[in-house]
Amino acid sequence: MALDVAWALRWVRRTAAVVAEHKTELMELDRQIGDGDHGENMNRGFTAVVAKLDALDEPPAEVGDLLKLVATTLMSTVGGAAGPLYGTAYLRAAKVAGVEALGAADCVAVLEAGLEGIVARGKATTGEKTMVDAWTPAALAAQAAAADGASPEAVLEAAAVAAEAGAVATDPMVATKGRASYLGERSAGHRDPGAASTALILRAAAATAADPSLGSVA
Amino acid sequence: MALDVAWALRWVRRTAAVVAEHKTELMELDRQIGDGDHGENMNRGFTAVVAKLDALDEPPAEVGDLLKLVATTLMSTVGGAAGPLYGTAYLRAAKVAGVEALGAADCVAVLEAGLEGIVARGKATTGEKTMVDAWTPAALAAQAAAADGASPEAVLEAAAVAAEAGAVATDPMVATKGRASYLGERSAGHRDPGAASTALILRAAAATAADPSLGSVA
Amino acid sequence: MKKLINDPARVTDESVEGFGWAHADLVAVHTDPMFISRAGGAVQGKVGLVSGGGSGHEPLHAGFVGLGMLDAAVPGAMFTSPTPDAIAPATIAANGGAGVLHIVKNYTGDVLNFETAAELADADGIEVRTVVVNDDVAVEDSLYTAGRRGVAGTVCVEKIAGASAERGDDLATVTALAEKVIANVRTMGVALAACTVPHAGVPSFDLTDQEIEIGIGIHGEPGRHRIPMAPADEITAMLTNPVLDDLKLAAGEKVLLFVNGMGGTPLSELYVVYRAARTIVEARGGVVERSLVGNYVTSLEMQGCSVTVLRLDDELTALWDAPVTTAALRW
Amino acid sequence: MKKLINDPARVTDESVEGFGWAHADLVAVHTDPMFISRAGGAVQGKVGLVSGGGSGHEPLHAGFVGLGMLDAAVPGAMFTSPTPDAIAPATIAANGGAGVLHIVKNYTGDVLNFETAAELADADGIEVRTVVVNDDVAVEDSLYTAGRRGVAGTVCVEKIAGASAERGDDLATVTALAEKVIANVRTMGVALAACTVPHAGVPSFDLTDQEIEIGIGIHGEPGRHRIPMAPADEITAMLTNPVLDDLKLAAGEKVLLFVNGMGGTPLSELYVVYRAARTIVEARGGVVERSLVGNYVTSLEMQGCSVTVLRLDDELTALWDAPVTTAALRW
Ligand SMILES: Nc1ncnc2c1ncn2[C@@H]1O[C@H](COP(=O)(O)OP(=O)(O)O)[C@@H](O)[C@H]1O
Ligand SMILES: Nc1ncnc2c1ncn2[C@@H]1O[C@H](COP(=O)(O)OP(=O)(O)O)[C@@H](O)[C@H]1O
Ligand SMILES: [Mg+2]
Ligand SMILES: [Mg+2]
Ligand SMILES: [Mg+2]
Ligand SMILES: [Mg+2]
Repeated sequence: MALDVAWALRWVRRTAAVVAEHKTELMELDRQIGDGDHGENMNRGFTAVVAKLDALDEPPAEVGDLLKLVATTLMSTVGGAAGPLYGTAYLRAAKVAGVEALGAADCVAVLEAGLEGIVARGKATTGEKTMVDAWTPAALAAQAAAADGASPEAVLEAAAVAAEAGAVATDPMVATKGRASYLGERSAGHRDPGAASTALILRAAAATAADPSLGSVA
Repeated sequence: MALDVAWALRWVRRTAAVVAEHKTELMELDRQIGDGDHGENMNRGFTAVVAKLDALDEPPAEVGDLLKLVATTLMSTVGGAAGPLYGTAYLRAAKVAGVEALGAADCVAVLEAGLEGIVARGKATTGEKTMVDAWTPAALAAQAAAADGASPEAVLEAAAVAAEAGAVATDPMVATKGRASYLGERSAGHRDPGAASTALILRAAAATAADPSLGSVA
Repeated sequence: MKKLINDPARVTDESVEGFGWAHADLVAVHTDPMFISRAGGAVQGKVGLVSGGGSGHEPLHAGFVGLGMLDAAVPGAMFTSPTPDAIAPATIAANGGAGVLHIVKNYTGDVLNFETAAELADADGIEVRTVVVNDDVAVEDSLYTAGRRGVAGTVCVEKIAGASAERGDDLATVTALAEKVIANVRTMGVALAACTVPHAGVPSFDLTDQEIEIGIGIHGEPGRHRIPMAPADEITAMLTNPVLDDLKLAAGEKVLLFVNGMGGTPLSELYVVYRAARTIVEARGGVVERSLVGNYVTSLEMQGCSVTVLRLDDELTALWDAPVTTAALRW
Repeated sequence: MKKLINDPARVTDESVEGFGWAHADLVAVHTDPMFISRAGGAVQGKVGLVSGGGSGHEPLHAGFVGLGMLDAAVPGAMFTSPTPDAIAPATIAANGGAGVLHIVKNYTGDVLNFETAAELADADGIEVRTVVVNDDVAVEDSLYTAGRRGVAGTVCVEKIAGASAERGDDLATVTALAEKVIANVRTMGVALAACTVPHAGVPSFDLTDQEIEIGIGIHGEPGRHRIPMAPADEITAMLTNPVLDDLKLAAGEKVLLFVNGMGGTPLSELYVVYRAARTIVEARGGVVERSLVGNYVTSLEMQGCSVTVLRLDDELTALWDAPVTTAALRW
């Protein structure tokens, strides 16, 4: 199955559904080491994205066009730290997705571009207990899979697995970026909410790639 | 035993001790239908009275002088509604206690004068769920006892018993005076704190009259 | 009970001392007996304004001492009206030779203590008039009861009478204007959570997480009735309508709309209530000419608010707008 | 959770609408995107001041829009920084042709969103400078972290930069003065009880009745450490000493002492803390020249306070004293 605009639409809708489903979980994570709004912020953003999609008369021509719509919508509705960070991630990803369908190499490029966007804005590196700790292993795993000649679906699956592992790996970390850094040592022992939402987003990508029924409008 | 200044001193000290002992109880009663400070107010007042007594080089000549000291001290330290009310009660009582020792008739006069003072200031009548509902039966019982030729001690005992019954009788009343009146019907089912403190004061009078060991400085 | 205090018995003293240090340009604090007067002392030839009452309602009354408002304030113990031996010297300190007006909130304790103090001041040859504020419509009024409580409307009385005195009106005029405000101001309040008096250590009443108390006073007394928690618009209607009914506000009449916080409610929520109250006032034809939103007559950290409406005419509006320089109100 | 709100999703909109109605003489409220600007609009030739951040800190920032302070404020959702599409138009509305200063509290979200907005405004040919307030000494500062938070000291920056802009200083001068305040202001806070964000419905952290949280921010984040409840004087020392140490205050230096309430603490307690803080400052040789006590940078109904010290010189004192006419601060 091609990772075309139809898939991208399902990916985004699926992401919105999953974020809504995990809203309280993300808020609780943020309540532990932040200010408790991450679930609310992400849900507000993706709800707005879906509203925009519903309003489209015809789907965008290229995957990149869709990602750009997601980027601008998140930037103007999410707020907080996650808004500009995810917004920039989708924006950079959009730039390298000017195709009708993503091949394995495109998937890697999209993930790398997204990561670069987040790092460019947030100046965080791995180990600082942020979404970077989910994005980085995801991008690396995608590269490796693609190098082994994996299919686009398999590349996304590898990325999702790595992102999920990366999110779990933030548990023991002491935050040095973002709101959690104010807690110093007390931030250890909690999962970073942004890393958790990143895992949800990338899992949604892999799941919709593997199962065409997921994310289609009911 | 004569109800002289020595007794009056013991009465006042005993009152202070009893009020301190029942402070939280009086506050809880006031919390139910008022603003919860009656115990605090009374305790602040009688603590100040005792301090004044301790500072005296020689005891006052007449019972009235002592009651006047109590009156002015309560007025300037109790505050709230109880301050001026009890202050006036003791002031009026002092006027009719210009003797070295109270006889049965003096006891009746003191109680009547105290009641008149409270009514003059507070304009309450019986049944309005105030201290008047403890003072009134006390004064009436004292009159009756004196008419039957009872001893001063017996007159005070009759007054104390009646005051205690009067306080209990305020439970079902709906307050129409004082802070409790703001509660309307909801004030029923609670004892009036001022009536309760009146019962304590008059019980202390009877108890110290009956038992010379009570209220003497430790 | 967790409070930023040292000793419950000293909280009022320490708080007033801190207030005096923070606002030395405006006020002078006197200790035993404790009262607060204007830094400059009495203004010669001006009618003096004195108010007071139990502590725990800050910024009332000390926060309103200054140009255009009070000349002296007398704080009692927490929720306990002050004693005559403090009110009397405050009255003397406020006297500029033109007499003194006592602004008393209608509570038996306040009324009786100010009454005695007035007698004492009178004995010193000071002419004292007294007005009793009773704006709380939650309490049924009657000749045979203690009558209505004085609550948030007191701010309107102190501001307008203060402006009258400041412009040089005589005692009779200042008193008449204070009475005019009292005749035209009404208030009703709600509590979402009770407050805890330091020396008591327990909440002044107990509310579950699903209940609110309608018709509360400012001393943590329970209210008239208890209802299930409701949206702000509904609660505001329960406060605003009785106020407007009691005022018999006619369409086209101008008003001051005052939403007062009880101390523990965020400002953002007070503006939500203001929005709802204003919508109701205007739906009934009232014209909101002036507004006040904030914590002015509080009940320690109680959560809740009250809605006050003052019927305005040009004279009252002008006096409300007159300059005021106090710790809590200035323009 | 009991709050005077209707719908958690609409509380900010309704609150800001109410604010606009209550202060129509001072501000104009714009909706989607939502921001508050001066009633008169931008002042031609004057440097514009724009600040903003998550809601729930009222009166910050909207309460400081007006003569002598801000030209526009941008409220985000509760505790969530606003988005560039709201900050940019606010910046344009504040521009009087002399450029605009963004006053940003140091939170990743605020910094990033204002950054993007500045780029957008710049694209419209508006010169934008940005200062980042980071006065919270509870957070260890370092090149490798998000750095210190911006908390109550923001009021000092907005007041003094506002006075500078109002007297006609150019963008470079206004920016330099804002930076000077930031370099000389420090704050530390404590929470006795957490607040509850409407859409969350649960307290932002859990404290027992015997614990307090030292070093909290203004978004209900937990603090640096948790200690047993203590008397106000001890708690105040734990806040004031780190502030003075970090400021390296020398004997004889003049300061502004600012005790800020977090929203749910009675004013009387804030004055008890002010008294304790002032005693400490003076014991260390500091000279308290100016004071501010009240709820200015809040965290909804959180119980607690913060102590802020600003080192003053004659220029800063004069700018602090300069006239200000806003909903929350006026003299
Ligand atoms: N400098 C940064 N670089 C990368 N990610 C960051 C940075 N700062 C914060 N984040 C991410 O943002 C998440 C918090 O997002 P959110 O709660 O929506 O914003 P806020 O912290 O402003 O409330 C964190 O969990 C973290 O993953
Ligand atoms: N008008 C009145 N006449 C007689 N007693 C009154 C009157 N008003 C109040 N009281 C008494 O005062 C008591 C309350 O005293 P207290 O709590 O010390 O003062 P406050 O009500 O001002 O807090 C009531 O229980 C009642 O017995
Ligand atoms: Mg957050
Ligand atoms: Mg009482
Ligand atoms: Mg009382
Ligand atoms: Mg946030």
